[in-house]
Amino acid sequence: MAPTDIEGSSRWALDEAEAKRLQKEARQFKGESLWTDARRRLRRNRTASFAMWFLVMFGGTSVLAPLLPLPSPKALSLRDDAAPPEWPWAEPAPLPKPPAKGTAATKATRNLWNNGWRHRTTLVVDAADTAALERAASWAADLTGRAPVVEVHAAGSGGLEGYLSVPMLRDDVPRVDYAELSDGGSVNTWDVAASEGRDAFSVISLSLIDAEGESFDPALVSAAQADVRGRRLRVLLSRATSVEGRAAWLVEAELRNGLAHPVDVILVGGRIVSEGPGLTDAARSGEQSARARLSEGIEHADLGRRAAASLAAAPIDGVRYAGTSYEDGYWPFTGLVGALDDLLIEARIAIFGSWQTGNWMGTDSKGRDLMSRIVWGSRTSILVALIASACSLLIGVLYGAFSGFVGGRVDNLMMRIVDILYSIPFIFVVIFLITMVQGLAEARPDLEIDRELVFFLVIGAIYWLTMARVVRGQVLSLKNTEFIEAARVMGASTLRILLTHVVPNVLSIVIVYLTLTIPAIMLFEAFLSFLGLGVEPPKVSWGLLAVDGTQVINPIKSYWWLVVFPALAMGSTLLALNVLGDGLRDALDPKMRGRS
Amino acid sequence: MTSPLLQVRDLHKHFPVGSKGLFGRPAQMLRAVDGISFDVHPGETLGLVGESGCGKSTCARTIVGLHEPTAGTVMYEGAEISGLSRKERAPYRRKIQMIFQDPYASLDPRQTVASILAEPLKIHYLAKPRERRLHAMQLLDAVGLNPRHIHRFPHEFSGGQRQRIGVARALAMEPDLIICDEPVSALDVSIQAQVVNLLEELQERFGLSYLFIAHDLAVVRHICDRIAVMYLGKIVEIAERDELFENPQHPYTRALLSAVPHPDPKIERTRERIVLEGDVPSPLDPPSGCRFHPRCVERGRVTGDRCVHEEPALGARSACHLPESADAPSPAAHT
Amino acid sequence: MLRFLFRRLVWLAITLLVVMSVSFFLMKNVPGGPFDGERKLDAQIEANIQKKYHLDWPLWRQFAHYVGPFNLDDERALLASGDGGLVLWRSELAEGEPTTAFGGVLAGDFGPSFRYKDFTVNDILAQSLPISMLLGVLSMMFAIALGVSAGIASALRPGSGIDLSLRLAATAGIALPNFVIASFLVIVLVFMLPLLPVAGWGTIRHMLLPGFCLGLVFAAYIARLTRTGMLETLSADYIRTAHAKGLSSRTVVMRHALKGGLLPVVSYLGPATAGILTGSLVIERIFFIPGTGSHFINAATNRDYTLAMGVTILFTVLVYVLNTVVDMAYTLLDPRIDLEDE
Amino acid sequence: MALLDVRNLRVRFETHHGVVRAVDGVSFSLEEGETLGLVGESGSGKSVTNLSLMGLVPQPPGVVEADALTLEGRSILEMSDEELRRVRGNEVSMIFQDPMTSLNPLLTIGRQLTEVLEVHERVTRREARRRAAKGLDDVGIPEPEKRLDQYPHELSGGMRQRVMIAMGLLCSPKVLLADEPTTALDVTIQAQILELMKSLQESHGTAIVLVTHDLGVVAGMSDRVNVMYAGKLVETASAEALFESPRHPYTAGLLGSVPRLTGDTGAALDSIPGSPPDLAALPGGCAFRPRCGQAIDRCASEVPPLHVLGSSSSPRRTACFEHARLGGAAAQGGDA
Repeated sequence: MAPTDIEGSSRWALDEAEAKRLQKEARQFKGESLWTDARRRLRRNRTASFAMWFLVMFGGTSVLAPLLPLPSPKALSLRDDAAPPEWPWAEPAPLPKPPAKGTAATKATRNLWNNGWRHRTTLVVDAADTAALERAASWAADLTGRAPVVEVHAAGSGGLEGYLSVPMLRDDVPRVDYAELSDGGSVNTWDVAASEGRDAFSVISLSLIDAEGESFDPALVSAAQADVRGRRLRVLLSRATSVEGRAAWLVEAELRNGLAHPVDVILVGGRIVSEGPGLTDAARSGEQSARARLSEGIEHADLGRRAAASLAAAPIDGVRYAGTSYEDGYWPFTGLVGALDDLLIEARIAIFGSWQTGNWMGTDSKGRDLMSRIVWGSRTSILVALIASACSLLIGVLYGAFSGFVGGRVDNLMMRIVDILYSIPFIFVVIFLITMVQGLAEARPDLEIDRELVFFLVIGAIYWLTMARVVRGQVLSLKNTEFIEAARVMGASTLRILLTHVVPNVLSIVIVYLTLTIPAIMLFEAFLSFLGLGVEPPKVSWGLLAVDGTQVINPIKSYWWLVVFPALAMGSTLLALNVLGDGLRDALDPKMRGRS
Repeated sequence: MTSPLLQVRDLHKHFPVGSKGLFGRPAQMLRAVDGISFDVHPGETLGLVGESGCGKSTCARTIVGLHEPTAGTVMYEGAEISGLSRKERAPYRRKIQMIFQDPYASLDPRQTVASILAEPLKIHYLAKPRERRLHAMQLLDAVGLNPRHIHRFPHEFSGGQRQRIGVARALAMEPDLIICDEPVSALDVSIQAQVVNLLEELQERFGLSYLFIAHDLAVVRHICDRIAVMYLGKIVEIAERDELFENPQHPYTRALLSAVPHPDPKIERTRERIVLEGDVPSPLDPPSGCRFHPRCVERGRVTGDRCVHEEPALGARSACHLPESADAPSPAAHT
Repeated sequence: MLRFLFRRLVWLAITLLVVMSVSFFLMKNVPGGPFDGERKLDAQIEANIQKKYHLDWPLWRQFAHYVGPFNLDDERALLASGDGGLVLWRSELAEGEPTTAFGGVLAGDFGPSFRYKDFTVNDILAQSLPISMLLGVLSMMFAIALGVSAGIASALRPGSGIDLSLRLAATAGIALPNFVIASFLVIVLVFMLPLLPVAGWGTIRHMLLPGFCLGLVFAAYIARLTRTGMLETLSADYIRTAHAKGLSSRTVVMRHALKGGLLPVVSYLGPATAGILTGSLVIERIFFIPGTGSHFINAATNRDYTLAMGVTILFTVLVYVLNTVVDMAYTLLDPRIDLEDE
Repeated sequence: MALLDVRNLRVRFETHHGVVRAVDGVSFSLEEGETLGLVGESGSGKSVTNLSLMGLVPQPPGVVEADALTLEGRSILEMSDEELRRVRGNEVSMIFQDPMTSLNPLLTIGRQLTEVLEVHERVTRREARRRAAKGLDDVGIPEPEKRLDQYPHELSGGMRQRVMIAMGLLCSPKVLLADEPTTALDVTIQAQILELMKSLQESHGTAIVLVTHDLGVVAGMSDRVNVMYAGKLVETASAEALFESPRHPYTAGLLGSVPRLTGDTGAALDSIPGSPPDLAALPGGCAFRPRCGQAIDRCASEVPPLHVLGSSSSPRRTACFEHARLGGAAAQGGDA
């Protein structure tokens, strides 16, 4: 039973040398797999391929949303009524009065402030002529390392008033980035979870003393606070005090307990003289590195303040610091997507500068640009669809495959449960559950229930039924096909049969039903949002947009754009998904091979 | 006589069917195979014939281990192989292989011919990947297909060619015994002859034994050395080929032989046919006594109602209460 | 048939028990109950309320109280039978004995509404259910009529212009959310061509638009099912036989194809009923129809748990029963199906 | 005048992969009471020929053309839908291969039988039912009255085929088109059905066109046999002559491929090499040439027409150049 009696056998008419030669020729006779065949047939199906291209474009728009020169989807305007669409070639409305000196970015004006894309630092320049303005711009570029967006207005005095805006990216936010420390930040963590009870808050009081007797820069403390906020630690109080005759800052930080991971020490530029509970030895000896942090921290701190501080060095007179906007222009993601978004925003600034589209689809009643909201809303809708369908896929495939493969009474029982879930108005139960969870989340914020995640999971949890049925049917019929029996006769293990025969053959139908589940889930998201149980404002999703549309229907004034555009976007996408799903079903059905 | 390769002893296979209670109690048993015994000797072809539902396919599946027998044993070279675990059975898997009926369903549509043919070797960790491909080409060559086509997919072959691939797959592990489950029933006449010839050629070349299951008596006569006739889960007659065709003993065998139309109008128009009445009874509720008695035309020759009450045992040749006779009429040999 | 009904009943009981217990225990565990109003209540009042609604009881007892017509008010009965106090039926209560409890879900009593303090859930249901039922039946009739005729028209000329446009319309009907369609129709039919009233309930004219909007999605599904079913039967061998018998095309379609072609539609009616109930949540809200759906949504957002649970349980039973009826109707249409074989 | 006359029948299907010529120039005629066998492998166009005789080829994608396709002198191709309807099931009826799917599973046997009578003969329901029961009785179904109220799934395969035959014969048609009537059945049941068809033919005098791939069935049933290959008629002869001395290499190969119940078993079967051609991409010339052992150069370029061989008393024709060259000599040798 050694393998040799397969190899060296001379019983074959075709000897090995000849076989090797033929093997090279065999490459010319490569067959066409069912997948290739399906791809070809899908391409030939014009409606389906159109739908596919449409969806690719739509998905691209959604992913590349930060790149597009759209107004901010969340910046409010002080207008009190929804504005109708304006034609792309229409004259822009005259600019409102520029913001007064020193006012912050909260005041909404037209182009720049209102629609600020993430953070900007803006300097206002009174310049005699364009050349002076250009000098100012190049100075600002040197100062910030980034070319400013320049807007010019005629000043009342006959001169020019220029707005030099420098877009600020993630790294420009005033914060201290310890991770970049060169002299090693190993001491700057302490383990909070180790020493605290679960349900109590504790206040850690830390006094920061300037070791050399220098005075502290208040900006550093605020930088520390910002950072603290980012770390889920809240600074309650910071005040100057005196310890051993030296100036010191006392920072009392409220720590939320139960954090399992290490937390960065938030102390900047000082020595720890006393500590509350929970401070470990490692943190206690943090004096040295804290100082190092001090210098690094400034490098990374607020671009706006640096600009403001350098005003004296400006080559021209009349430069004023107008303010810094820290307000996000959209809902930032964290992690990889967030990093990608930052890149896209840089690209947007490089490509489009300050130019952005007008309200081509009008605005909603709060003055937010509708087109932008549709694009950004698609992100939410896609996210819901992806997470929920992944959830339904997981449950459905596992349940269906298990039921089909085990068969018999287990299968009977499992499918009966599916039948029942199918036939009861499960959605009522789900809505009931969602409200419960929302109630729980509101009442017990300490449980940190991620409501959106729960929402996604719940949707996913009810859309697995069809998938389970389909997969089970396929597995059941596959289980009895002769090629699976052949594999069994050969002695293949169940796992092997599953992986090499069942999965590839079930995959196509799973893909089809996935394409059909996604639109169903998007529809359900819209349905729940409509009922006020889904995504919550100020976040935007297509469901919410559609709700906005239906809510302003009245006989007196027609806000048709609020109904038409979201409906068009949603309808065409869902239609395309359905058409693509149907097309895939035809293309992947081996029975349809050879037919049109 | 050489010692038998395969011994089947009193094999039973019953399936629970029918209405189930709230929590799934089986109601009835379908007696697909109900106590059959036979041997297959090295180098021989044993035919297993019968009409649909007689249990011949179930018998094949039970032998190769697709079903667990309800009772009885299957022995290979004297060692019992029924009831073994998958691992224990592995060495015998290589020795007993199977060819299936439907050339369209028996090949995984998503695998290339190369991977279909390499699969048995992969499962048993034989040969290296490169050698497996060479081996696949040799197999294709052996079954009369172009070895250059190993990268093609099953749907790119015709029905006859696919059945050849199925044969090649069975050959891949160099088995001693191949169970052929209606291997030519789904094929056209001209293709059927090709595959029958191929099977005979391979048998000679590799010294194979076949258990050949079919409903077409003419094919069975052509390829088999011995033939067992099944009716409702039982073997009613088993004999050497020429014996069976020239001198069939059991009334059912006789009826079966007489029912086969001859491709010759002269014979067809003159011969007498035994036309059985009615349909095959359900294996859920087989008739008492001799299972063939409700349709038997020679029942009158047995005294009393022995046929109704007493089940005839399989004697040297047939399972019938009638005495065996040497001069029984053979409808087949009517020329 | 009896066995089938019995099995269905057992499954219904299991389903209900699961639905009720999950939602009941969740509801009890969610803080911010119905009486956590804007202002803090006096401790005494709170205790009274607790007592009135038996919130001071252990959970299992509250649940048993909610589910069944068990006598849990009578402490003596409980004591007398040890902890098997559940066995006493309410009828065994002495005449005139004061009771603040309700009959329990099994007795068809869903208890008091937590929000509408003067109403019981039953009151609200009695008032709103007929409206929802009327709307549901109307839209179902509409969905079947439109869906089946569109499906047949499509299937008789596959590939034709009619077929393509009907299929596109069906896909659109499935793809678009019904509230979007409703908004369009309201703009056009109510505001632009003032043919129909905008909202409310009462006359036939009030029902047309909501019924249409609610039924549209299901009409689209039914049209698809009919088309596929009809195409499948029309290509069946027995249709060829029917043509070979010399039957007219009309007879072939009406007598031989239609029955088989509509079988998938019949089995879809069960899920469709559930879908219509779901859809009514939205439609009733858009058109300000005082149906059960509106109450359910209000209850869900206001945490009126008893009302929400009452609606959920009622609709579960309703849909379940309808499904069973549909399954039994199916056997009348298809002689091959044997319910005992399930 | 022949009962059924077919001259140069052509049926093609226009698919996305090209035109499939399912039937290409088939001619034959059927006399009263005669049984004509139509033999070929799958895809040879025999079933389509049968369907086109009744106007049942789906159009589109099918296109049916013929120089003549007449039933008792009336052209079937030119009939209106109404006329065609009156012919179907009445003058010409049909039995299909699979009795499982050919009966409507949702209607009772009785309903499916009586509707034939209701359409073609103005009879009352009661009368229709009586005749349906008699029809079932004629085909040997026990308890016909009871069967009328049963559904097809309650009957066995053989019974269902009997029902199909009863249905076909209810209006005493002149022609019965049987499309592989016994292929789906077991041999013993096949024997029953064939016996039944023979005896019914004798009693009703119906002409039968029997489409099958089973040479044994043809041998037993038919008077004359047409052999089809790739949509063309390759040989036509009386059953005796055909089985005695097949002239076309395909016919010969087909007969050689069939294992016999008698005679020597030692030798290998004379199989035909290769597989049937793709009808959408036929080779030029004779379609059988790639599989033919006797092909000559001419076969590659020209399509051989049907040559008449033999005497006028037993007309036989074959579409092969080789036999045309041999001419009458071979035919005489064979008939002698």
